[in-house]
Amino acid sequence: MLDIMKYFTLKEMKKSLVISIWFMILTFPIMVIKVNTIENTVVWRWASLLGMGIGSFIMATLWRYLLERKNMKSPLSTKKTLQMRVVEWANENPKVKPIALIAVSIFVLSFPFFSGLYQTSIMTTALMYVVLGLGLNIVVGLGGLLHLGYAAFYAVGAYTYALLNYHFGLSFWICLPIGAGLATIMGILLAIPVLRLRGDYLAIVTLGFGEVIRIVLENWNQFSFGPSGIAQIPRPGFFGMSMNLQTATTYIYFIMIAMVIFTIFVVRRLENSRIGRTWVAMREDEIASESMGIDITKSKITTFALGAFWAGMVGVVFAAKTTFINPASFTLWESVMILCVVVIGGMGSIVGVVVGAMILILMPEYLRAFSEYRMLIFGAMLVIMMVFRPGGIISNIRKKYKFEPAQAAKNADKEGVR
Amino acid sequence: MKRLFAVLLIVLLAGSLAFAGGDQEGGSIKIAVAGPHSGDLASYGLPTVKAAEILVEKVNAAGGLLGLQVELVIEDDVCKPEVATNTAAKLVGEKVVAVIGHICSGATKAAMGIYNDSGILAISPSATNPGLTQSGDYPNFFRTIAPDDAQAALEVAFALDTLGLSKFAVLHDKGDYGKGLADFAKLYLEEDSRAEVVLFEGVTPGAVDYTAVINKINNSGAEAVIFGGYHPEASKLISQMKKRAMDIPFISDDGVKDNTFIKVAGEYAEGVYASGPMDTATNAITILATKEHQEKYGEEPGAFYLNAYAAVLALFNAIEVSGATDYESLTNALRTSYVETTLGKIKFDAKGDAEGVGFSMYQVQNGEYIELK
Amino acid sequence: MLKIEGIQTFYGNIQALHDVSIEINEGEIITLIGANGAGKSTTLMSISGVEQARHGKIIFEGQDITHMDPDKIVQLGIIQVPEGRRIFPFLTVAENLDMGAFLRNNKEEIKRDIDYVYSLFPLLKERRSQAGGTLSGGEQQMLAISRALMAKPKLLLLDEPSLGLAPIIVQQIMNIIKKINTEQKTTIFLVEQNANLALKLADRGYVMETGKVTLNDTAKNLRENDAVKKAYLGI
Amino acid sequence: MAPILETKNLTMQFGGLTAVDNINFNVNSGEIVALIGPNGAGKTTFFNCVTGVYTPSSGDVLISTDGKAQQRINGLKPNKVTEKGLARTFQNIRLFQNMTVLENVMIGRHTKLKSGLFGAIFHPKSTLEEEEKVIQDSYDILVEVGLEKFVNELAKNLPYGAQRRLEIARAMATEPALLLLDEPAAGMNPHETKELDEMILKIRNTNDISILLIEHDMSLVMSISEKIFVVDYGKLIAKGTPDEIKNNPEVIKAYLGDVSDA
Amino acid sequence: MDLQYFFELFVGGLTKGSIYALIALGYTMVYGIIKLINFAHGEIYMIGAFTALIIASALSFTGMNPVLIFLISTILAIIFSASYGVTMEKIAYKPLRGSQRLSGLISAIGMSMFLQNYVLLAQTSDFLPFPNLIPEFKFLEPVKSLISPSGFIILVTTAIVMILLTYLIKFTKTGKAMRATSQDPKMSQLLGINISKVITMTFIIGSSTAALGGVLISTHIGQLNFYIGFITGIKAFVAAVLGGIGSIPGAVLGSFVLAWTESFGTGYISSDYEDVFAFLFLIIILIFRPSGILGRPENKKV
Repeated sequence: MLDIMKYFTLKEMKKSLVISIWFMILTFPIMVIKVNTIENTVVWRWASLLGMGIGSFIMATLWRYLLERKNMKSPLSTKKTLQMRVVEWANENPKVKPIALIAVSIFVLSFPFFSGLYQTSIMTTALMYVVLGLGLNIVVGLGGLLHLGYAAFYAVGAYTYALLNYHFGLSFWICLPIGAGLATIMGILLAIPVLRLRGDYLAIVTLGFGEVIRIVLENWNQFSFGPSGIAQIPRPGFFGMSMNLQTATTYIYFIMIAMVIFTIFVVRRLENSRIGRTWVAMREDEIASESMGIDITKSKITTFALGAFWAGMVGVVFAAKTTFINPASFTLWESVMILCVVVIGGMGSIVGVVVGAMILILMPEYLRAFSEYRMLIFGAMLVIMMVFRPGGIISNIRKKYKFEPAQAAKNADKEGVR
Repeated sequence: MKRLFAVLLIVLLAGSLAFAGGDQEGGSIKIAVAGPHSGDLASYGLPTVKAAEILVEKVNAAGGLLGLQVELVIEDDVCKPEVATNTAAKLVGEKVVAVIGHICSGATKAAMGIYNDSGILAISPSATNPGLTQSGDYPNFFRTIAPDDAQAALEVAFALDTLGLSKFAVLHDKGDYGKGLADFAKLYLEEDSRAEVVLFEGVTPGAVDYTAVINKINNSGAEAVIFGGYHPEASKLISQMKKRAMDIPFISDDGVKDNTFIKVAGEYAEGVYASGPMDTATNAITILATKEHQEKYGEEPGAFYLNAYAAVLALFNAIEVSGATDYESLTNALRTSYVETTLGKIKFDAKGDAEGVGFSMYQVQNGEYIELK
Repeated sequence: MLKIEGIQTFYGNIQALHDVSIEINEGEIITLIGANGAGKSTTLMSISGVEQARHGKIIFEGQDITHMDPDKIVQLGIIQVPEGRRIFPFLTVAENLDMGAFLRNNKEEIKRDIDYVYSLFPLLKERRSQAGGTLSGGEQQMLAISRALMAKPKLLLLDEPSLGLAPIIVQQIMNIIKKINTEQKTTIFLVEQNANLALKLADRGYVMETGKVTLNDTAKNLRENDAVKKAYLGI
Repeated sequence: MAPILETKNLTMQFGGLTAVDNINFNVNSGEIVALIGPNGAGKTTFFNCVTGVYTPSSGDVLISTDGKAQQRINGLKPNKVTEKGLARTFQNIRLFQNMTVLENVMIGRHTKLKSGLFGAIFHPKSTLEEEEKVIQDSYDILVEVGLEKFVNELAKNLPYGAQRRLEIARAMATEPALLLLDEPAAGMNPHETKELDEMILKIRNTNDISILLIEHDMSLVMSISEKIFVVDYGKLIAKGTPDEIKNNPEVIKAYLGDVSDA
Repeated sequence: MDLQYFFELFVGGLTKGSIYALIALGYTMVYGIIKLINFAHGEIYMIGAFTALIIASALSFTGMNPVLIFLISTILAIIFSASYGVTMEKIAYKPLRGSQRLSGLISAIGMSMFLQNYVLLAQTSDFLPFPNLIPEFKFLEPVKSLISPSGFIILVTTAIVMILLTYLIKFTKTGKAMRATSQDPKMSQLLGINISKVITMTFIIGSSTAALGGVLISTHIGQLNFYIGFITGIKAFVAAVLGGIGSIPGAVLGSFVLAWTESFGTGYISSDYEDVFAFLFLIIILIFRPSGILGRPENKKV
């Protein structure tokens, strides 16, 4: 429908040229002149100017093409998105589902056995972010409360296990519920002061809360061992069996698989329950929700508490997986990354969060091939994804209810009933 | 159900993607360099990469080790424990012989367990946490830097015995290196009846202004400042102190004994004391290493470059001496065989700390660190 | 003066206007009536260039303005008073009026026009240093019209000026609109839901349904049209 | 019997501004009552005081539902007021835009349901039955207001008139004793207004709900209300039957103007 | 308590507050217009400082007068930073207008990461000394222990910038257009205001003050690297929210209040918890004034 060739006309080329000249000037001091004020040397790198010019020329053309394509897409809403087509296709072929399910199960179950330590390890990390993302999704996606201090709850879980194990020798399985429980309590404690806040004000307060927790962990040596952290945290046990690195990693992988399934199960049920509906209503309109008899205070507290629950749980696994924790793991960037998982995947959507976690956690790992450029590329990818897919990768679809024709027949308009 | 299906499908796709990155086999010796190569701490990790690159290039040009080429595997851990475990798992998969790194003590601790289980040794140029060697939990760990407690002891002794001061403000940058050091300094000062710690505080790294802390030092009546941390904070502190006409001795550590500090703090650096490895300035290898860096990268080497250079040299030596690349022979060689490095002639003790690295105090005089004998 | 030829405008993926054609002559009061969501406001926004038409043409005084930027269109003399009045709540009344004259530079003329609108609405003069948000609905509507007048419109687009106002205020507003039309010779394009009111005031009218113009005639004829009577006049 | 809603000397001040000034007001069981007045006269503020969005500065809001004794509800939170049997709609539609039409009504049923966290996660029989019932009940309400064909549509995609009706349906779902409608006919054409007129009457007649509405559309107000209160500048300036109001000179001066022309 | 000590802390807070204010202004202006937390604003500040460093060093070889070098590099830093700000808006924010707010936030986060690493790769990861271009002058004794010369210059510059900005916003046409756009962009369009131009203008002004801040602060602390923008940016953002985001006097007041909290917290309690005091104070203020000190109360119209 839209031809890229159109961008090779003289007029369009001129536009691209102007843009590339702009970029050449813009990046001139930083790209071309390299100074070293320690040595007092200046190096002029003219080659990078040329590179910049060519690169930005191509990018400018491509960018305009893609942007226009994105803008043109809208009127033809009849054209199905890939997501819709996959869902439809799956619906039309009922046999596909069980087969795919079995295939996926086999793959998931056998993954650690053919992929090696590293793959298993990063996949476990990705799975941890799936759970974290789903937890934060309750607060941000469903409850509509922008939360930038989520890593604090994660830290609560991790420190719970590390400290209880260090002082009392409590095992992973005992600490798992305790960590989750303590995080939940922290969630409630945070929720109470911020009840009146909204939007960006809420964001900054939660950000502050996260930082406060981290700074306390950093400075309160007697309690948390400060920045040097806690080492030698045992990996989870399995009826006292001793495990080598390989089996232990595999074992944690399976714990995470189980946890992901458990989380999806619970979050799905919550989402479509009376409680879940109040969260979404609260997100949509607080005043209207109150007028419908919803207790906003209670609703906010439950979202924070339930969101924190998952973070606490994953925190315990985190401590067990890395065997070492210190406050450096729970910075603002951590909270931001989890938020990115939710937004990039598609807010409010479970599948979206899963996809988002996979992309965001695995992408930097696979970008390792680009070594020092990987964070540059990652930053650029975030921008590009948001520009071309601002709603996230997977859009959330509200649950549809089916009504028997007999009921619908009361008013005899079957058209609208889907 | 529909969604679950989609979820699983995605896992499948992601997994197969993950699988695509396989590893290749070759007739080479793989050595890893791990540390922060991006993010805020990159400046402490990248010099190590450069040291390794220079030495590997040199050794390969000369025919390699044991007749094999040396291959570098460089992995970023952003100084985060959780990333370090993944990095470590990847290096295990890559079948590296040894790791030069990690840089931060926290990340090192997280990774060491994995290396230990897989029979890989690591030599860190910068992880100073005493527990790494003293706890005995990490038999595969070596380092070419003095642990916090040793440096702190030296600084305290210097301040008390040589300078004869008694009231101290102990500051740190809240990081695992700086705070660990400051904690020990405080401990040793308190053990000594001559000394009094009038102030013990952490400064916020990256903050733009330390006026309040400086006011506080001023108000506390401290006769000297002992600072644990790196040079950026140190130079901010010292220059703001001097600009405010506060001229009391400033004693710091290895993280500050860096030429960058003098360049950054300029005239304000004059008179600052710092502890650091002995005889680096006159050491021929050190001069060579600095020159090589200048030639290859056109700039002065960064933090821990010399330590990293020493670590790589020690490793190469161990490989050549033992004639093997297995864990047993290498650790054995590291512990028994002396090698000439940028830090002097060293070998490692049973716990993994470098022996033969003499530590002494330096002072900035006329824009240079001068060793105080 | 203004000629709209078969424009089609989209809101994201929804087509809001299908082949809408309207003609306005100088000095006329033209009204566009129709139910909520019929596309009346979209038509105005397309003229003002805020929601640009994807197909079709809008010609103003012989100039194609279909794809012009909104500020250029304002410069040509097409000013809109949008639905809901949209007073800047934290600017004072006087500053709101200043904003109306944003594109003008002749200080004297501006001064004269301010005096003129204060004469139309003496109440605004009293409240000139009060924040716009503190005015009542009726006062806000007056301010909105005044603000538009400050731009010296040749063609004034009014979107639902009666919405949410007490009957007595609605009447005042309608009288003022008529006055502006006769005194200032300003052409007026009035979008209204209150068809009764609009057709009393207008010379000609267009009827819009689901994004299409279905009828167009003199106001008088429209008022007597049975379909219009039934659907819009509530008779 | 006590009136279903009564206010005594109700006053609401914002800073120096008195938006509601000493209003005495009542709605008896089964009545349709209208509250009219110029823009900015304090009608919506009055609504907000009654429904708990604002806490009145002074005076009493008293309600008596199901023949129970009067109770004072000043300062109760909106959700508590709703639980006591008052439901409302909003001047500028406040639907849950990204939820389906059915879900909007289901939210309205919130206070009538019990299941909590445990129920949501473990799906005991009671929860499943409750969910099934709420879906059916909500659907029935949609049928009642003629919106069943939109059942799975997102609220934001509904035509304007349908959105207004959905708001009423949602309020109805709370099973109120008194329904407060804030300009329900705003933005509707005469045809839609007429349908609304019928709907309101039907709601009152079949469900025995009292109705209080704010409205500018005089044809609607005059045709369905039994009692009209007129406010101006926060003060009550008149009350009476539609005929009385139409001929009240003060009301004409302040509000109606020449009615025949509007 | 010791009055001299109190006064020292007070003045220390004043300097620090001025630093925050220069950056917070840009945050608050951009937020006011496009309701976006521009996470990458700190990076603009960093790029401003870096550009000044690069140009100053390059010029220093020509043997030019240091004051002239300082002026040229500052002006160029401002021009380049403003260009970066504008380009960033066109690439990362403009296509997102009308999408959900969170998308813009993520885009800004991505931009921040990108710019950090761009400078890291194109220049260096090390700390570089910032040439001291401001002619040194020494205060006499009572002042000397209160404030450093560079601190004083920052204080004065902030005051001048504040006055200019207030004038610009209150009385000029551009300023009025900015205020109108922040209140109702669509209506502003209908009155002939070119919104894109207003947004561009906002980014230019915001980025310029950030660049000016970058140059002055780097002179003050004498060093910089690619990461300096992040922490300072967060602090400035906190200051902007504290004062009431979107409000220009609010940003300045918030900056001072934040800096004093930190200064007195450090002075009388401990700098270990410097940031904790800052954040706790923020939380307490927001509990009692949910829109910040000078913020407009959220319109709870029903």
